[in-house]
Order: sequence, then C-alpha cells, then structure tokens
Amino acid sequence: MKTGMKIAGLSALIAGTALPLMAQEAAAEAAPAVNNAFIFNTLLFLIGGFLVFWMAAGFAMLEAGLVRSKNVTMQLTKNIALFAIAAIMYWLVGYNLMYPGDGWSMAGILGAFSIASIQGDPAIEAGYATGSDFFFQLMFCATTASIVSGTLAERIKLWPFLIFTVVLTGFLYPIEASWQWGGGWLSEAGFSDFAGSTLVHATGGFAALAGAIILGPRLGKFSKDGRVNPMPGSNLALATLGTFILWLGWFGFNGASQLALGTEADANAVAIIFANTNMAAAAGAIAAMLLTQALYKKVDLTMLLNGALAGLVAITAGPLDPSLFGALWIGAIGGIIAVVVVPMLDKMKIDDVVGAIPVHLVAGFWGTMAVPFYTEGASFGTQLLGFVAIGIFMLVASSVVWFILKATMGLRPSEEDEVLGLDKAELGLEAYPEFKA
Amino acid sequence: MKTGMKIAGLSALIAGTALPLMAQEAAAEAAPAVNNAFIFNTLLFLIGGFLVFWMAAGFAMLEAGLVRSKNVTMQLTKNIALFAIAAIMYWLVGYNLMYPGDGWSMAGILGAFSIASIQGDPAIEAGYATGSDFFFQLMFCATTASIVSGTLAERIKLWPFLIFTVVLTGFLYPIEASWQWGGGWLSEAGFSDFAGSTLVHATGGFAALAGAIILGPRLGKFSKDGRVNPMPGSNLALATLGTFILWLGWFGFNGASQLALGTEADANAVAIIFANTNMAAAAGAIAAMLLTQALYKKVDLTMLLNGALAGLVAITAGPLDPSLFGALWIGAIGGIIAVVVVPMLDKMKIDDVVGAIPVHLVAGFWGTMAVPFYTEGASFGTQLLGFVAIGIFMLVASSVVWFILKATMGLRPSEEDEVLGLDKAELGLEAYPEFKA
Amino acid sequence: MKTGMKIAGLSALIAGTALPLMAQEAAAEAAPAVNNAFIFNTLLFLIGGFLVFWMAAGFAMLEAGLVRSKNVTMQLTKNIALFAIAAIMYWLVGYNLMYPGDGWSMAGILGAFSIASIQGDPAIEAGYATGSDFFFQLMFCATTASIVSGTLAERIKLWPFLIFTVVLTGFLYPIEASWQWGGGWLSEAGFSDFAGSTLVHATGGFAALAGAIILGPRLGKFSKDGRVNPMPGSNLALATLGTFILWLGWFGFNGASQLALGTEADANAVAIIFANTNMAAAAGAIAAMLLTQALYKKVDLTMLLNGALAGLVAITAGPLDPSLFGALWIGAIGGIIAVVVVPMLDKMKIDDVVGAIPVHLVAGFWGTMAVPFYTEGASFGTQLLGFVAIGIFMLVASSVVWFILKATMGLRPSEEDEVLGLDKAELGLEAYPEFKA
Amino acid sequence: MRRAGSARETVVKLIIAAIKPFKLEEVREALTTLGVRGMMVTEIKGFGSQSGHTEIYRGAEYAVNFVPKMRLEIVVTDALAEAAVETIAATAKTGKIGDGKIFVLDVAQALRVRTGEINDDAL
Amino acid sequence: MRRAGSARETVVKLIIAAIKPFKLEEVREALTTLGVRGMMVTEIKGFGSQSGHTEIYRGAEYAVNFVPKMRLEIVVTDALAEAAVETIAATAKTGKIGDGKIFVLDVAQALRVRTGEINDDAL
Amino acid sequence: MRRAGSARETVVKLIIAAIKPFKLEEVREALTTLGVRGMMVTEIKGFGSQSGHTEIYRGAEYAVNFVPKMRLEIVVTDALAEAAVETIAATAKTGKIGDGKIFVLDVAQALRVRTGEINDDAL
Ligand SMILES: Nc1ncnc2c1ncn2[C@@H]1O[C@H](COP(=O)(O)OP(=O)(O)O)[C@@H](O)[C@H]1O
Ligand SMILES: Nc1ncnc2c1ncn2[C@@H]1O[C@H](COP(=O)(O)OP(=O)(O)O)[C@@H](O)[C@H]1O
Ligand SMILES: Nc1ncnc2c1ncn2[C@@H]1O[C@H](COP(=O)(O)OP(=O)(O)O)[C@@H](O)[C@H]1O
Repeated sequence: MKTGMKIAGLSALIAGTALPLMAQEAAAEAAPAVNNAFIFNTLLFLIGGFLVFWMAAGFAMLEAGLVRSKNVTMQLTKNIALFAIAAIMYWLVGYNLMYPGDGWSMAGILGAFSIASIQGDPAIEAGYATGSDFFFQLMFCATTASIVSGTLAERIKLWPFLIFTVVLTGFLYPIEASWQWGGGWLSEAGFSDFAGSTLVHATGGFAALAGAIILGPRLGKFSKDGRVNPMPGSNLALATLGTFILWLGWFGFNGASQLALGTEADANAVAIIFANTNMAAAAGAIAAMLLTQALYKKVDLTMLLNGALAGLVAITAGPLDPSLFGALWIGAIGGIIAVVVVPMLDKMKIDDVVGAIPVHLVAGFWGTMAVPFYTEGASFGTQLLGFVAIGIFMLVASSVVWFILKATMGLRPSEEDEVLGLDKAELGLEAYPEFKA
Repeated sequence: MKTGMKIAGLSALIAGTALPLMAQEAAAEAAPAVNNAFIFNTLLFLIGGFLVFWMAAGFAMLEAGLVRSKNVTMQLTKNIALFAIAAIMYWLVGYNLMYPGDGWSMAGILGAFSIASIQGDPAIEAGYATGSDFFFQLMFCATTASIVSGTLAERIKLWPFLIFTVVLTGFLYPIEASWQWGGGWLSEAGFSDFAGSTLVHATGGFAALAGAIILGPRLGKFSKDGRVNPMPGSNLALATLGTFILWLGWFGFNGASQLALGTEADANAVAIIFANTNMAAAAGAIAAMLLTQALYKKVDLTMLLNGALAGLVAITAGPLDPSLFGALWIGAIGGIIAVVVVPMLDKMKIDDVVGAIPVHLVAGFWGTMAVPFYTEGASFGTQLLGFVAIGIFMLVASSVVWFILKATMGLRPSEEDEVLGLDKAELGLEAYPEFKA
Repeated sequence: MKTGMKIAGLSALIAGTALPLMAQEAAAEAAPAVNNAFIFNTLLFLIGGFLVFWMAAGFAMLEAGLVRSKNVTMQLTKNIALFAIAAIMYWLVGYNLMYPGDGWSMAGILGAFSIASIQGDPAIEAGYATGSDFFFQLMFCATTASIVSGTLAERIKLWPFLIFTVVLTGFLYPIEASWQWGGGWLSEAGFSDFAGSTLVHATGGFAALAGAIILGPRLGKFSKDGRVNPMPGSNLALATLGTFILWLGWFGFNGASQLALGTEADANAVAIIFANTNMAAAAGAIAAMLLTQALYKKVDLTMLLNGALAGLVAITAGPLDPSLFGALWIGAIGGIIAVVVVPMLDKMKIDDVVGAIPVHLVAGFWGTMAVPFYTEGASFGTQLLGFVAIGIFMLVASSVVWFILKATMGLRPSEEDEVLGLDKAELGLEAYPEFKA
Repeated sequence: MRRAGSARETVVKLIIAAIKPFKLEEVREALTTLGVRGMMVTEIKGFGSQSGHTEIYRGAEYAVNFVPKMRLEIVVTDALAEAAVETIAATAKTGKIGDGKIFVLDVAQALRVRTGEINDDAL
Repeated sequence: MRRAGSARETVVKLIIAAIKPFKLEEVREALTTLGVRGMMVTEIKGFGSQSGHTEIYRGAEYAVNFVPKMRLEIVVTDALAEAAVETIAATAKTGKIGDGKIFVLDVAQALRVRTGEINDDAL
Repeated sequence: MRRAGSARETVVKLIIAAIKPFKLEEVREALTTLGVRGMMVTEIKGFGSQSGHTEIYRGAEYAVNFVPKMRLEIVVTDALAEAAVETIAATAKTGKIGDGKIFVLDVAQALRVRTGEINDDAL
C-alpha cells in the first residue's frame, strides 16, 4: 500500500500539470493531460453510491423499529439479505437489462441479457468509470427492494419474500427503469423522473401494494367489527435513526443523479439538489407534525418520520429545477399525503406495517406529477402516462409472481407461528432475548 | 438519468483539458477552461454539509440514550423537529441575516432580512456554488439548536421548545454569527473562531443554560436535603452510537470550515484539520476516562463520551494551527472540563440532562481562549471580548424568549405528566412499548 | 469562516486555470498551475479515512449487540477507548515505526522511533498531504485493535485490555505492517496484500486468538460434559447496524487503499474496488445464509452478518484485480468459512464471542491466499510466507504481552463479578438499567 | 379498619393462573363479562412439560427450558371464584400442551387503597 | 427443619399490594421506618377501573386496557401485619382512581436460605 | 368441576422463593431431579439486608436499594413440599448475604387447564 503509494505519488506528479522542466518533454510526447471531469464524475458516483448504500441500513433500522419485537430478527434478516440479492442479481441480469445501450432485445422495451462487466481500462469518452456507474445504479435497484420488505413485515415467510426479491431486482425493476433511464420508450415519450419518484419509489410501492393485497393483513390487525387494532413499533429510537440514515443517503440518491460533476454548472446543480432535497424533507416533517397535532391533538412521531420520507420521495422526481420554496411546498404536500393516506389504507383493510405505500407510492405519484411546475418540457400528460404505464406493469407483473409463490410454497406462516412471532417460529432467534417483551 | 448521462459524458469531455486535436479550436474559441477550484470548493461544502447533517442524528441518539425510557419518544421528536425547523427558518430569515454581504440593516451588527435563494447560474468568481454554501451553513444553525434540546430534556413541553427553536435558528444564531462569519464587528475586532467553539457551541450552551435556570430541574433530581439523585440514561448503546456519529460529523464540521479545497495549500489544511480534530477527541476521551478512574475508582462511560465531545468542541475554535500535540493537550483539557463541570452544575442545582453545558459552553470557552497559543494575530483579550459579548447577547435574548414562553403557554408539563413521562402524557406513544421499564 | 471564504474565493480563482487575461502574466511569472492530483489524492485519503473511522462505530455496535446485556456498557467503553488509544499511540510511535522511509532502525524489519508530525507546507512531490495519509493510516491501526475486543468480550477486565491495546497499536501492528506497507522485507519478497487481509485483519485475529487461549472461555460457555452453551447476543438490531456500518466503511478501507485518485486510471481502479468490495460482501452474506439453512434448517442472522464481514475480509487482500465474478466466489468462500469455523472453535473450547477469529483471521488467510488467482506476480508461496511470518510474530508477541498482564495485574474479573456482569461489577453502570434483563 | 383476619375466616379468593400469552386478551374480556373488575398481570418464564425443546445458535444446540407465559392474579369474592376459574380454564384452553395452570388461594383480607373499603367491597 | 405447617397454624402474613409506580420509593421508605426489612417488587400490568382510556397511533384509536403498576410482596410477622397494611394504604394513597389494592394472605412457613432460620426469625 | 375448597381443606402447597439470579438454573435442575414438574419464574427487584450499597453516576452518589432476584413459584403436593423447600434452600445457598427467602402457602385448589385435572393430578 505504501510502496504502491510511491508509484502513485509519481503518477500523480506526471499527471499533475507540469513543473517547468518536465513541461516540454510532456508537450513533446504530447502526453494527454488528465481529464479531471472523468475523475469528478466517477467520484460523484462513488460518493453518491456509498450514501445510497447507507439507505439499506436506514430501511433496516426503520423497519426493525416499527415492527413488534417478536419479528425484529426476521426484519433485519430480510433487509440485509435483500440487499445482497440485489447486488448479485443486478450484476447477473439487471445492469445490462436496464442499460442495453444499442443492444435492446425489444427496442425501447426489453434490454439486453448479459452479465455486467466493469474491468478493463477506463473509457475516457464515457466521462466516468464504468465500475462507478454500476456501483451507483446497483444501489437504486436495492432501494426498490427495501421498500417492499417494510409493507409486508411480520407475516410473510423468509424464502418467498427473498425469491420475490430475486425477480424484482433481476427483472422487474431493471425492465421498467430501462424504459426511461436506459433510453427506452418512456424517455422517448418525454417522461421526466430525475432520480426516481416513479422509477424507484412508486415501483417499490406497487410491488408492495400487490403483495399486501395478496398476502392479507396481520392477524388481529382488523377486527370483524371493522375496528383497526394498532400494533405499535417496538423501538422508535431505531425507527428515528433509520429515518435520519435515509435522509442522509438521499443526498447521494438525488445529488449523484445529476451524473456529472466535471463542470461548474454540474457542481452548481448538485449543490442545488442537495439543498432542495433537504428542504423537502424538512417541509414534509413539519407538515406531518402540524397535521397530526391538528387532527389528533398530539404529534405522532411515526407520522413525522413518514412525513420527512414522503417529502424526500416527492422531491426526487425533480430536485434540480424548483426553488427552495418550490421544494418546500412540494415536500410539505408529500408530508400531508403520508398523514392522510396511512389511515385510508387501514380503512381499505390494506395492512402496510411501516407506511411504505403512502410514502413511496402515493408521494411518489405526487412528486412525479409536480415536475411540470418547475421543469420546462415536462407535461402533466406524459408524467401521468409514465406513472400509469409503470404502475400497470408492476402491479400485474408482481401480482403474478406473488400468486405463483402463494400457490407453490405459500406466503404466510401458520397462524400459531405468526402469533408466536417469526423470530422464534422461523428463525429460532430473538432480537432481544433478554428483554421481556 | 442515463440519457442525461450521455450529455454529461460529452460536457465532461469538452470540459476535460484538451486532447491534441481539440486543443487549438478550444484555444481559438478561447473556450474558458473549467475552474476546478470551484468544483473542489463546492464538493468540500457538500461533503462537509452531509457530515454535519449526520450530527443531527448523533445528537438525537446521544440524547435518546441519556434520558429515561419514558421520555425517549419526546426526545426523538424534538431532535428531528428542531432540525426541520432550522432548515426552514435559516432559509426564511437566517442565511441573509447571517451573511448580508453589503446589505447590513445595522452595519456589522444586524444583517439583511430577505429569503435565501440559490438558483441561477454558478457565480464562478465566488469560488463555490451558492447552494453548497447555504447547505453547509444551514447545518451549523441546526447544530446550535440540537445542543439546547439535550439540556432541557425530560421536563419541557414540546411546543414551547419548538417555538424557542424557531427564534434561535431564525434570529439569535444568525445574528451573533453574522458578527464574525458575516464579516461583522467581531471579525473587524480580530476575533478568531475557526469553526465555532463560541459561535456555535457556546451559543447553544448559553441558550441551554438560560433555559435550564428558568425551567428548573427535573422533579426529584435534587432532594431538599441537597442530595443529587442520578437518573441513569436508558440506553448507553444509543448514547455511544450518538457520540461516534458526532465524532464523524465533526470532520466535516471543522474540515469544511476551511471553506476551500481548490489549492494544494487548502487540501493540506483540510488534512491537518481532520487529523487534529481526531486527536482532540481522542485526548478528551482518554483524559475523561483517566480522571473518572482516579476520582471514582471506576470509568464512567457517559463521562468518557462527554469527554470526547468536549475535546472536539475545544479544538473547534482553532483546528488548523496547532500541532498534533497541541490538539492533544487542548482536547485533553476539554475532557477534564467535562468531568469536573458536570458535578459542579449539580451542586448549583442546574439540571443538564446530557451534560451539554460543560461540553459545549465551558469547553467552548476553553477552546476559544486556547486559540492564541497557536494562531498568530489572535489575542486573549479579543477572544474574551468575543466570548463575553456573545454570551451576554445569548443569555439575555434567550432568557427573554424563555420568559415570554413561560408566561404565555408555560414551559413545563404538570407534575403528574412529568412523573408519568412525556411520551405517554404528551405524545401518547412509548419508544419501547414492549419492554418493561 | 465567511471572511476566510472571501480569500479562499480569490485563491481559488488564481488557482483555477486561467481566464484569458491573467493567462500571460501567469505564464510570465511561470506561476505553477495547481496540481489537481495532489488534491484528489488527499481527498481520497480523507474520505477513505472518515469511512474507516466509521468502522470503529461499526465494531462497537456489532459487539455491543452480540454480548449479553450485562456486559454492554463494558463493551462500548472498550471500543471507544481503544480507538482513542490507537489515535494517540499511532501518533506517538506507530506512524514512523510503520513508515520509516529511509530511517529504519533495522533495515526492513524495525522502523523509526519518532513522533509523527503533519504540519508545514504541502509536500507537492509526495502527491498527497501528509496529514491525510496519517489520518487514513491511523484508522487501519485502530481497526486492528477493534478486532481483538470482540473475541475477548464479557470476561476480560478493562485495564489489562486497554494496556494490551497500547502495545498493539503503538508497536505490534506498526512493526508487522512496516514489513509490507513501510517497504520492508515482505514487500521486497513480493508479498501482496492490497488493503490488509493479513496486515490488518489476520493480525488483529492473531492477537485475539492468543488472548482467547490465554484468557480462557466465559464461565459456563463449555460444560464439563463438553456441551457448548450458547449465550445469545442481547441486541441483534445493533449487531446488524454494526455490520452495515462496517460494510459501508469498507468502501473507504479498500477503495482508498488505491492511494491515488489523480488519474483516470486511478479513478477507474477505485471504482472497480468499490464494486468488487460490495460484491464480495453480498456473496459472503448469501453463502452464509444458504449454508445455515442447509445445515440447520433455518437461517442464522448472526452467521449471515459474520458471512458478509468474512466476504469483505476475503476480498481485502486483492479487491482490484478480480472480476465481479471473482469477487463473488472469493467472498462466498469467505462466508462459508465463517459458518464452518465458528462451531469448530467451539469444539476446540476457544471462546470467540463475536466470531472475530473466523471472520478476520481465517477469512483473512483465505483472502491472502486467493490473491494469485487474479494478481500477476503474486505467488502462493510468498503469500503463505507472509501470512505465516506475520502469524508467528503476532502470536508470539501478543502471547508474551498477555502473559505479562496475566502475571502482573490479572486478566479476568472474579467469578462472582463475571456472573454479575462487568457493567455492574467493574463499571457500576448498566447499559439498559430500566429494562429487565 | 378491621383486624387483619386469622386463617380461620376466609373472606375472598386469590386466583393465580399461568396461561399462554396470546390468550391474555381473550381471558381478560371473558372475565370482564363475568363481572371481574380487576387483575394483576405479570410476564413470567414458565417451566413445565412444554419446556425443553432445543434451538441452534451459531451452530451449537441448546435446550430452551423456559417458555414465556402470562401470570394472572385475580382476587374475587368467594361467590365468584368458581365461575372465574371455569371461565379462565375454558378460555385459555387450546388443548395443546402448555395451556397452563390455575391455583386458588384463600385471602385473609382485601383493601382498596383509594377508599379504604375492604374485602368484597374492595374488589 | 420443622415440618411445613398445615393451614391451621398460621405463622406469618404475606401482604400483596398493587400501587402506582411513582409511589414505590415512598412506600419502601415508610415500611422501612416501620421495621419491615425486606420485600419483593414486580413490575406488572394492572387492569381495573382506571383502565380503558384510548390512544391514537398512526390515525387509529385503540383502548389501553392495562396500566403499569408496582406489585409489592411483603412477608411480615402477624404482629406487624396490620401496621404494614395501614402504612402502605396511607402512603400509596393519592385519592385518585388507580391507587391500587392490598391483599393479605396467611403464610404457613417462612425460611431464610442463608441461615435456615424460619418464620419470624426469617424476616 | 369440584367446588373450590374452603380454607379448611388444604390440598397442595405453593412455595414462593426469592433467590440469586445465577442460581436459577441449578435450582431448576435440582427440583426436576426431585420430581417437580413445573414452576413460574419472575424477575423481581429484591429489597432486604443486602440492599443499600452506593453507586456513582456522573459524579453523584446514590444508593441502590433494589437488587435483582429471581422469584420462583412452585406448586407441589403436600408430600413433596418439605423436600422441595429443603432442596431449594440447599441449592440456592451461598452463605453470603442476599441468598433469599422461601415462603410456603396453602393452596385451596389446583387445576390443569389442558385436561381439567385438579389438585395433585394437575401438577
Ligand atoms: N407445579 C407448578 N407450579 C407452578 N406453575 C406451574 C407448575 N406446573 C406448570 N406450571 C405453569 O404452567 C405452565 C404450563 O404447564 P405445562 O406443564 O408446560 O403444560 P400443561 O399445563 O399443559 O401441562 C408452565 O409453563 C408453568 O408456568
Ligand atoms: N380484583 C383484583 N384482583 C387483583 N388485582 C386487582 C383487582 N382489582 C384491582 N387490582 C389491581 O389494583 C390496581 C388499581 O385498581 P383500580 O380498580 O384501577 O383502581 P382503584 O384501586 O382506585 O379502584 C389495578 O391496576 C390492578 O393492578
Ligand atoms: N420480608 C420479606 N418479604 C418478602 N421478601 C423478602 C423479605 N425479606 C427478604 N426478601 C427477599 O429476599 C431477598 C434476600 O433477602 P436479604 O435480606 O437481602 O438477604 P438474606 O435473605 O440473606 O437475609 C430480598 O432481596 C427480597 O427479594
């Protein structure tokens, strides 16, 4: 490493613009100067990538905090396993299915089937290192899967959930994302979704919605008499930590989606995105806080957390163009959506343990539709088209997968196991074995 | 995003310094080369900014871990809400009040009243993207507010606390900070506070101190017979996590306060700051550990955590100029201060739940006074002047606000509610509902 | 800070490549243009450094989650204290002992004895800021110590452990690491260990192994009849959080070990390392999950966490050269090693509380031996030589230290104290005082 | 206040029951309908014939000797005792091993702190 | 060791009390002054007239049937029993609903593990 | 079902014991060997002569009045009672202060929920 360093030092020097002496030789050999933009762009992907990676931990903590203690080990297991699965499936199939370049299997609709490769010399003309792009894009794929685990918590067996994750991260997400980010038909149509309110968040939300309906609610969640029985989360400190983690990761999620840092304009854009993203989250949190106080005469922390996340999801479709004030009201409406939609789902007897559907699907819809307010060229019609198209695809496709899993291996544990808790019943391992739950 | 990428790739290329062929044209068109310093500076602000953002989570975890379990939900709620409020108030008033440029309302004393705006083309001559500066500065404002919540924990109602936060983040912090960082009278006077031992930490500490005195101690904290009744924190794992988070965030707090990364000298400075910051924290932790062992025949983890933070606060006023050894003894004295002052406050019947006053106010004073040891041009007199001036302003101003809130809506919950815990009494939501507390 | 900004802005401008007008003057004065590689390299060290710092928190959470609640405060205390000690010892002795340059005390074997200094003007020719290198290298030293604390948890007194840490971070690690990264005899011999599968992880593992044998198992861990009595971790949410933190930090650990970011080739290399590191972790996790399912008919989350970490350790010796597929199978074997070796150690009556020996020592061996599969010039023989040499040195040296400590102050608390738990017995402070354990 | 009774005069009964946790709500509702107005509930570790299944942790097998149970304490009037016992038995029953036990003890005296009422009036 | 007594010979009393948690310290101190030298304290969920207020979580109302209480078990000599009961009643009383209950049972035998002392000497 | 017995007919015994937590496993094994087939275990805070040592937190001293104990409840037949008490006393004993107490009460009736068996058959 240190020895390596010496070399590095040299190469750095050579790369560095010339000291008087070397200058001529350099010129003589016409040594191509370093393309700093290539380095900046790559760096943006890597920083953005590790920030979005961190969101996987955020989802894990948020969900572990919002489930009952008897299902915490299972929720943690699902979250770390789904990330690992995404990392492998996206390499095996997803990446080239999503970014086929000119290798479409069906033009604009179905990408290429081949394994991702990142080795080899840097492709300067691409403007960034392939590996950094793969690393960054992979994190988005994993995020989509993280959304699903929360909604279905406490009542789906481990393996069917993981198998669904395989399909989602290997095929469903890459296909619908290719339509836009892969340069497919949606991008041709002029759809606009900067960092994925629809392509990532609503997509995960649709998969979760299909699952929640097919899976059914947790035992005892809804009484025959229609009463809703809350099942409070077991650890709100974890849930809050998870939200802070997601908020932090979102700077990478939206900021690095600028995809370039090599010019003053790009740097300026990334800066604006960071500031707008933060503002939308803050506004979502405040809106949710005020609304719960108004509706229930008390602040509900879990709603406040959902509100911040809904604000983030809402700004994700267009974090660059709005003013800070724009980010504020777009985010605030996101927060209001979270507070309003959570009980609506309960009325519809759809059991969404962590509120992922209001936050990612509904606020994602809002964010997508809000783009035209600030982004030139975007039209409400096209935005709606894109959202609906992806919605139908995801609902149908994931329903098929869920039904097959239900028919073959079954989705739910036995009633007794569910009552006992998945930790003891399926994993034989409690998350807090010493604490009386 | 991918489509965007293609363009980015191009712009990157054009931006990239010339390949033989393009060179002449470039020169011909006199295409202005990219100002890499602008990008580096902006990147420094963004990285520093997200690291300081992370400190908000650190305060939340530290405080949630040091309060009793019956007040954890409330502490979490306050911490995330105060950050959201800071984000909005700093945009609405704070930023231009703190950085009026030439728009002072009262020269050097009171800044400009206008809403912050970050849109538009990059102002190359500024050397950094406005949005990145706003993003970074905002985090400092929020940090100041985070300090207050810990001291007043477990006995102040949610809304009066949040209203105080509105005033603190919108007005009090921006005004006093403008005196120095806005180029106001203190900076003219030659005060030196690199990253805010006084401007951020002591300022938060003064607001907390005023609040603690006006609010009074928690019920049962001090018995009539003068005995102090410890109320051990409910979750030291969270408290330790919070401290690690703060330690990490501090690299951005101090490092990015160099405000520039565009030259070798700046890069070198940021590197020195990182190393010194780490050393001061380590020394503070070790000093506190050894001192508690000496005083109490056992190590007190909570003091060790306070010690590390006190070391960080102490180096914050001058993290660049000291040698590593300088950082060590400055930080170590910070750690000693924490251990010594915590019981002193108890004797004065001032109830500081997490030790924020010793850590941020007293160690902040020490750090401010230590600057002249290594920084040329700094004088003890001016340092004292600055600290006292800001101290008086903050004590008076926040006392006024606290008194108004006390007189109007009241600061404290009923005795019964306080005994029951704010989580159940005010929020109707327990942080750990399943665990027997 | 803001005032500073103005200057920074200027310097930035001057630094920035020339606007038409200034150009000639600049040329005239032959003003040396900014060496961007120096800034990029320094930035890589700083980002990598804070990511590896974060790993200290990861170890703390992982270990706090895997010990029983009666020893959590102690585990947290050890983890934060050991980091602080490493920070000071590495400055006092370690850095120059590890990187003597030409100042070897014994050529290639024993480095220089002098205190590290990072002040002064940037040494452009070095290619990076000294402070950034010190900051980054220090974190590796601390990591080595973090590995030891987990294995010996729940039964070693605070002070002997900390004194061992002083020796480990000040002498043992720097000496063995100097052999390779300091340009010592091992690097001459052609040993290849990119980021430290052997130099950091196995080294920590050897120190832990020696300690575990000399210290003996926890009371009741192994019954006379040879039965193994599991002692489940008290908080798997923390353990999972810790694993996510380590995974995140590892991007800095391996990525910044490229030691340079100043050229497209370096940027490309760092990107590949990030992607490979992530793949190895994912593969390790999946392999461990599938294997526990196969062996025990249920997934063991703690094994899954160990598997991810073992995958990371395995790829650390050579994260650059393998393809993604290479990273996959190298990481997967790491995960399998974790699952297989954990019970083996139990059979050998070696009590490794968190599985650090399988993860860091055994998977570290595997990773070291796997290098020649993808790295030209590396030979299995030399790899084995390096591993064995360092293994012998570490086993002998740390055994000596452990024995001296045992003979002088004793390593273990009284049986009664161990049963009561170190938190109450030695620190008089419970981590979760309100929760019935 | 009346003299704390000697063993001879039995006034009210204390029913102690160990049941499966998920039955708690059902039992509570059944007892309320029966007219029981209060109880004390404790989470306990139960040991009995149900105990003793084995788990695996990090590759090592171990026996789980204790199963979580809910322990109910209900003080009722002599008159209500029998019905209460029957109600609990009926509601808590799943027929599977581990359903639990019910014990009845004599209480010499009962008192309501708030009012000072004693025995039957205290319940 | 003496034969564990039959119900007929009552030697000492067991006082079981459910009180409001924040009263625990006060009650403990009062009992100590009275001469009580030991007790067992359990955190329980109490069900009674106080129970049944509703809370809202994520927009849905639900009834809170159990309130946290402290359950005290104190074994005292026959002689001390009455005073102990009165002391607890007096100290735990707030006059508000939920103050709790006190129950007195007969104990057939008491034993101090450390010394083997029994009955009065064991306390 | 048989009428819940009056105080006069004592059928089985309830043994309540407070012991040091780390003795639980040992005691459980000893009792099992003796033929005891079930028990209820509760984690409690114990107050007694052992209590009252002081701790320091953030520089302030405070007295720790409660020490964690395990509370065992074992219902046994009259015949087994004495042996059970002796076994617990013997196994839980360390000779150091805080070893705990054992109390024996009369049980009027015992019932096994699963089968409806009562008294001796219920244990
Ligand atoms: N002799 C006993 N004394 C006290 N409690 C007992 C006794 N036997 C069983 N219990 C309690 O009843 C619970 C169920 O008993 P168990 O023997 O497991 O099943 P079942 O009641 O169906 O025979 C146990 O977990 C324990 O809490
Ligand atoms: N019948 C009972 N049996 C056992 N415990 C009881 C009974 N009734 C009440 N308790 C206990 O006493 C506590 C207070 O009783 P409650 O009816 O709520 O108020 P009050 O005692 O003022 O009438 C309850 O929470 C419960 O723990
Ligand atoms: N009078 C009592 N009533 C109920 N429990 C008691 C009583 N005295 C002691 N205990 C229980 O026994 C435990 C041990 O008693 P203690 O006096 O501390 O030691 P020892 O039993 O050796 O005298 C206490 O922690 C408490 O749980």
